[in-house]
Amino acid sequence: MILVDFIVSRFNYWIYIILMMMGLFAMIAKKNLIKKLIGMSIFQTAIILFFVSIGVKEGSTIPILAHEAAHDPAHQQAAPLTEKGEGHIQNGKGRDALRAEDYANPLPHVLMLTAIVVGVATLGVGLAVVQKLHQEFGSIEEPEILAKIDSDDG
Amino acid sequence: MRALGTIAVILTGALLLYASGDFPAWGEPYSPANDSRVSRHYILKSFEETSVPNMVTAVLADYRSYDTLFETVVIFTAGIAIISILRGPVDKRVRLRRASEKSLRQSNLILAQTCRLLVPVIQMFALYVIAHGHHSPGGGFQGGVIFGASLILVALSFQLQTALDRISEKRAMILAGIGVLIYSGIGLTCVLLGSNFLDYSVLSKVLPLSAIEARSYGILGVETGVAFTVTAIMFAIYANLSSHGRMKGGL
Amino acid sequence: MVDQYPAIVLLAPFFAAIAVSLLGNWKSGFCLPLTVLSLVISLMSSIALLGQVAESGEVVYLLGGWPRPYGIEFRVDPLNGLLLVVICTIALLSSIYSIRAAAVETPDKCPQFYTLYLLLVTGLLGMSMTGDAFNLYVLVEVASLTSYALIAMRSKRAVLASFNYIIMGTIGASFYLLGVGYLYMKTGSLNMVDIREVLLESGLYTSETILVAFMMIMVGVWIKMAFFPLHGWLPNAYSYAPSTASCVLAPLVTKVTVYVMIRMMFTVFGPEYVFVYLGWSDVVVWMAIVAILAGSILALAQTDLKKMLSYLIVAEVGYMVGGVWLANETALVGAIYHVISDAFMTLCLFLAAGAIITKTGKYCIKDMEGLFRKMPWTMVGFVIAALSMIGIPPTCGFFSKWYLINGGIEAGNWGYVAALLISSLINAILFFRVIEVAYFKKESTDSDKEETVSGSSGVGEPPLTMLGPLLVTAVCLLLIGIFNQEIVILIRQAVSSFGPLGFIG
Amino acid sequence: METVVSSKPLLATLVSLLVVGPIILSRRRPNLRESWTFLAGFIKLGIVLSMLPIILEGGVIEWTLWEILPGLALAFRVDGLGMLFALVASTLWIVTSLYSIGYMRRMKEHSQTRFFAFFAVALSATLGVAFSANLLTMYLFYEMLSLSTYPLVTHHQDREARAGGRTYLTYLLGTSVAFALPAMIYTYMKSGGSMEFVSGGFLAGSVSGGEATVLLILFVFGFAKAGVMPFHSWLPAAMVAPTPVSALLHAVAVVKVGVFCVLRVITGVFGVDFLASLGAATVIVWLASITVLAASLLALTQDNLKRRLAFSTISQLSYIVLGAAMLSESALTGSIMHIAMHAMGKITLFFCAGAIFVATGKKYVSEMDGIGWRMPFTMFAYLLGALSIIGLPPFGGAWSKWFLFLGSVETHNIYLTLVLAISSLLNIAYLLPVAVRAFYVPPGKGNTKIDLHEAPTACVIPLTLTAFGCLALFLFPEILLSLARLMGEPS
Repeated sequence: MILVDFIVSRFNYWIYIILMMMGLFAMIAKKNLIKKLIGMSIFQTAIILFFVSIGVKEGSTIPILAHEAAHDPAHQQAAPLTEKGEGHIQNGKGRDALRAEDYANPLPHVLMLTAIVVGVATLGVGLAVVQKLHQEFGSIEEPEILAKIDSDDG
Repeated sequence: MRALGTIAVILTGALLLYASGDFPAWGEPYSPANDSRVSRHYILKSFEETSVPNMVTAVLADYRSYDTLFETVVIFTAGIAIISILRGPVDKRVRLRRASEKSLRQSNLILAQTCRLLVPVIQMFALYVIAHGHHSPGGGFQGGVIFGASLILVALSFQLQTALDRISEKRAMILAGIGVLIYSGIGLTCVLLGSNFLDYSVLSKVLPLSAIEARSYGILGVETGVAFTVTAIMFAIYANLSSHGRMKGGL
Repeated sequence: MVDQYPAIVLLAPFFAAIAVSLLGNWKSGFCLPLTVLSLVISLMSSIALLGQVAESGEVVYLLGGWPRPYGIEFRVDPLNGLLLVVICTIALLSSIYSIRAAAVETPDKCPQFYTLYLLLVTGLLGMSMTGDAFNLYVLVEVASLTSYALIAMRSKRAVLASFNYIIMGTIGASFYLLGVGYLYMKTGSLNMVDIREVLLESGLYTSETILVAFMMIMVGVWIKMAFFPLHGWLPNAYSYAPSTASCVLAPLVTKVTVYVMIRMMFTVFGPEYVFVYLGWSDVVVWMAIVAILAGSILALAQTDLKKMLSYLIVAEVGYMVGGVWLANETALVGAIYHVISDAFMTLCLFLAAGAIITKTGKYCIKDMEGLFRKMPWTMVGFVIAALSMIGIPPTCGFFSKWYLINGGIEAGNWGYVAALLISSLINAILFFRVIEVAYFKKESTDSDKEETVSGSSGVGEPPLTMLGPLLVTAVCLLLIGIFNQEIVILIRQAVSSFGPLGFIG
Repeated sequence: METVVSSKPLLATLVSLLVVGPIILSRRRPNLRESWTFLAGFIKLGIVLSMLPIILEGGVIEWTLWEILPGLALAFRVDGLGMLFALVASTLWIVTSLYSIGYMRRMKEHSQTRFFAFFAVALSATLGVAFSANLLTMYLFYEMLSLSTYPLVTHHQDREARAGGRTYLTYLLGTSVAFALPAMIYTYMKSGGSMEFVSGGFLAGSVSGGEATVLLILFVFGFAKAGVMPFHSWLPAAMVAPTPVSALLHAVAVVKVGVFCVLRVITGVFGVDFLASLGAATVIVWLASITVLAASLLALTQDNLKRRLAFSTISQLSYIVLGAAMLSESALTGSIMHIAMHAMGKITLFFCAGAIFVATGKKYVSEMDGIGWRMPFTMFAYLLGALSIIGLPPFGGAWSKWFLFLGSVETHNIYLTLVLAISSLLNIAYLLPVAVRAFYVPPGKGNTKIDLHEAPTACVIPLTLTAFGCLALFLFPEILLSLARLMGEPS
């Protein structure tokens, strides 16, 4: 039972590891260059999944202040920085002040926006390189390209 | 290669599995990462310090705006990289004649009309996403991608040339450069105004705003820059990849 | 102005890159002056910055004005201050060199080439300055993407090499990113100094996550720096790249990655974790020994000049990794000094090789007969670099070997000492093989005919823009050697700030 | 003991380096070019001579450039041993320059400018070694010498030169990097950062007996220019060089730098007393003895005159190493003096070999029948040189042999005395037959008419001078003796 709990409570990590290994295997073992790039994409996505899942908090919402909360003047002076889990000091109007538990951790999202962009950029460059290889060698299979290079040399 | 791949995968996988026993459980609100000083500060203080309700935007374009600047640069680099890779030295670029309106008429009627209807809507939405990044999910990257998609839609439903007539690849690259320049220019303005790079609060010296509002407007400014770059590069990447860098034919 | 030096160092090439991409399409004549000008500005402010750091200690520059750990900061200590100067100098020298070579090798792509070139330099400068673990990843990617493109600009085999580099580079960078993610998960911070504080305060040394984070980051940077046996991408990538690109890639990319490794080991995890808690230094040093020997022996098997030099980089990476992991101050100083001196040595060799290849069009070592007669000054530069690689005083190669061997003996690791000596001997063989061919005339009977043919094609000294940087670099090799004391004092200043290496005694 | 601070040692070293520029610039005017060489030679000799009185009075001259490693400066220091060597090298450079002009012009060699330029660099390096104050400075100039002589050795740039040059560099560079460098670094670490040569050594007490033995062997093999077997093959290989190079460099400068370094290490690094207390030098004694005998035997089998002389040089170098390793005062004096005596004798022999080649194109001993009457001056000089090497009075070699014998007796080692005796007999066996053939065996073919066919005057004058030099050294050995004695004195 404990074991099941252990596994279930961390299922996000299992999934990311499995995805990542699939990607890694494709990157190393596949001979088709496009497949390698697909592997690369899966690999990077797995990492994004991992990062985003760090930032999840049970029962929290997206890290955007609700409109009222944002425009409530009370917030702007009150809500001193509070320590662990004690962020719910009542203010004059009886509404909950900002609580860190209510919002998902924004930082992983920010980081992953960057990682997504990097992934897209790398994939784009990778595809361009494969296209160029296809123009030069007429193939996107690594062994065929290598054979062609050898025959050019010889 | 296969054996090598298997070994690498098994080793890495085992290593990662080994560590995952030590991980906090899924959704744990008090895990070290979620409950850290940094994360709490972002959630609790970002509105106070930047007057942007969307914390992701605040962190992205203000606290970590230097990161985001280089993120934009990565995109920009990718565009230039793809052009420089695909354009062979042998491949003399012929100056393409302006495609006539004929190409528009020639294509499928339903396709053409649907596209005509959709593109403005997509673009409107893109602008909304860019501008509303302060208050809702969105921002320069997301909006830029949507805007780029509208251009790609044109290229897909007509011909690449049709889209290129509207925004040529050269112009796209200039647009991309301008986007990065807007971003970094705002940062440089901060330096010139006597503060550190990308410290938007100092913009209040020249704008009729408080230091905190200045941050918010600074963020809007850089998001616009990001949107320019992303739009242009998305289209440039599509144009290059779909035509093998020859800028004609396409899909 | 004074407190903006870190920003100026980085922003000068950055804005120049944008300007080149915007103006270059309009008039390609702008590219080169802008590049050179920006690098001169960058060099001057990096020197000023180094002076500042040497005088008053670490300089911290808060980007966006946000304090640690909320924002991103530049932290410049003597270690990366030196590295900044090295990067700027090398970038400047190879940009001058590129005037002719770029026009020959990548015609019609002038603006793209220089934009990528400047962005690469920006990325490398950023990598060395940043004090944020995630920001480092972004800049690594900027530097990597530009290098992929610069390598793939040439046709045929360079493209395949570039593809392999993309795959390996992405694996490396992603491993690094994953490691940073693990660190973040346990410490909740991305700032390097902050991570270390949290690690110490929360007693996280025993955590498996931190262990795996460390391993991931190390493997990631090892892939990026081509540490044997993860070096597969490097030789082809560097030898088939356009010579201007390889002149800036080969000296800098691996060295900056070595710096990243040092930064990660000593600033983020801390020597007490790496050496005292983990205590793996013997294993890694033995890996480095294998790397040194394998790199040297593989270099011995090459017939192509640039490929031979590329394999030597693999061996040199072994020197540095070994020196860092020997876990004593002398060796660490030696390794850092070697980062600097090897950057210049590699630059000098690649500049010379590039000049030879552009002038003669020959790649193979055996085709280089009589080069001493045809291009004596180029060969003078080559010989000085070769002597430095072998380790002949008073070139800088001798002194870096001196410190490294000293450190090896201090650590009692005789295998490392032996590996250094063997690799020096192999270097001697390698370079004298080239020098011998270049010094002697062709032996074949139809030499006279060849002579007239090559004479008519006018193989002579390369233009001054190629020769100048080469000779300046050669002189730098001597200066770095002769004034090694001054550099070492700065390095010691940085090393002492890492805290006790806590291994011996 | 008086210490004078003066930049003279630096100047003496640099003079010939500075002249390289003018030599290259005046490459189109050979006469001007050669006059630069002479100018530098005389200035150099002048500076060296001007330092002589201070040294003879027992003083030393020091000059420190700057600290290059912690506690380790690029520094010069002149004492008796260095002075003696510098004196020999700079005197013979002038003589050799004259000889090279005659040789090179007559042979119509190519790239004469390069030849003279690198010759000057090599001389700088030689003086640098002679005057260096610590191991690092010495190592620096040692390597500089190896590299600057490579173009000289391979001057002909043909297949033979390529092979010879390859062996030459492999041995010299390889051993110095593989043996001398680690030994030096280890010494540096053990001595606590000091590598200054002090009479009496600085290693005493900081290394154990085993370490000292290993270090000593590493140094002796590391300075392979000393030609101790099994690292001797570079010297015969270097004989592909033009004769002036063989004469000055491979009889005087390069090889003597090797033994000089060994002497320095034994006296200045370890200290004679320290080595004696450990018995560490025994290995070197036997290595040197074996080299003395084996090289002499090999010399007997050589037909090429220059190669024969090369093996003779190897054997004679080991005398010097042997003398130093015997650790007795007389032997040390003898071995220091042998640097000068052998230099003078051997350079004469090489000059003669070159002169024969210039005049007749003959390289092999077996071709030299009856040549003595065609080239009387040359062959007479050869005879004098050979007798000096063999060690017969009234020639310089007699003195050094005398002290070496004395030393071997002092050490009560009968085998060493035997080794020296046998090798002297072997000297006779391989050197004299050349002269005998030249004078007594009639030329093989009919050509009975004896016509005088000497080498160019520029060749004959130097070899006559050096031959009489051998005589002079016997008659006036005082200066050399007192310089050599300076080293033997306890500090």
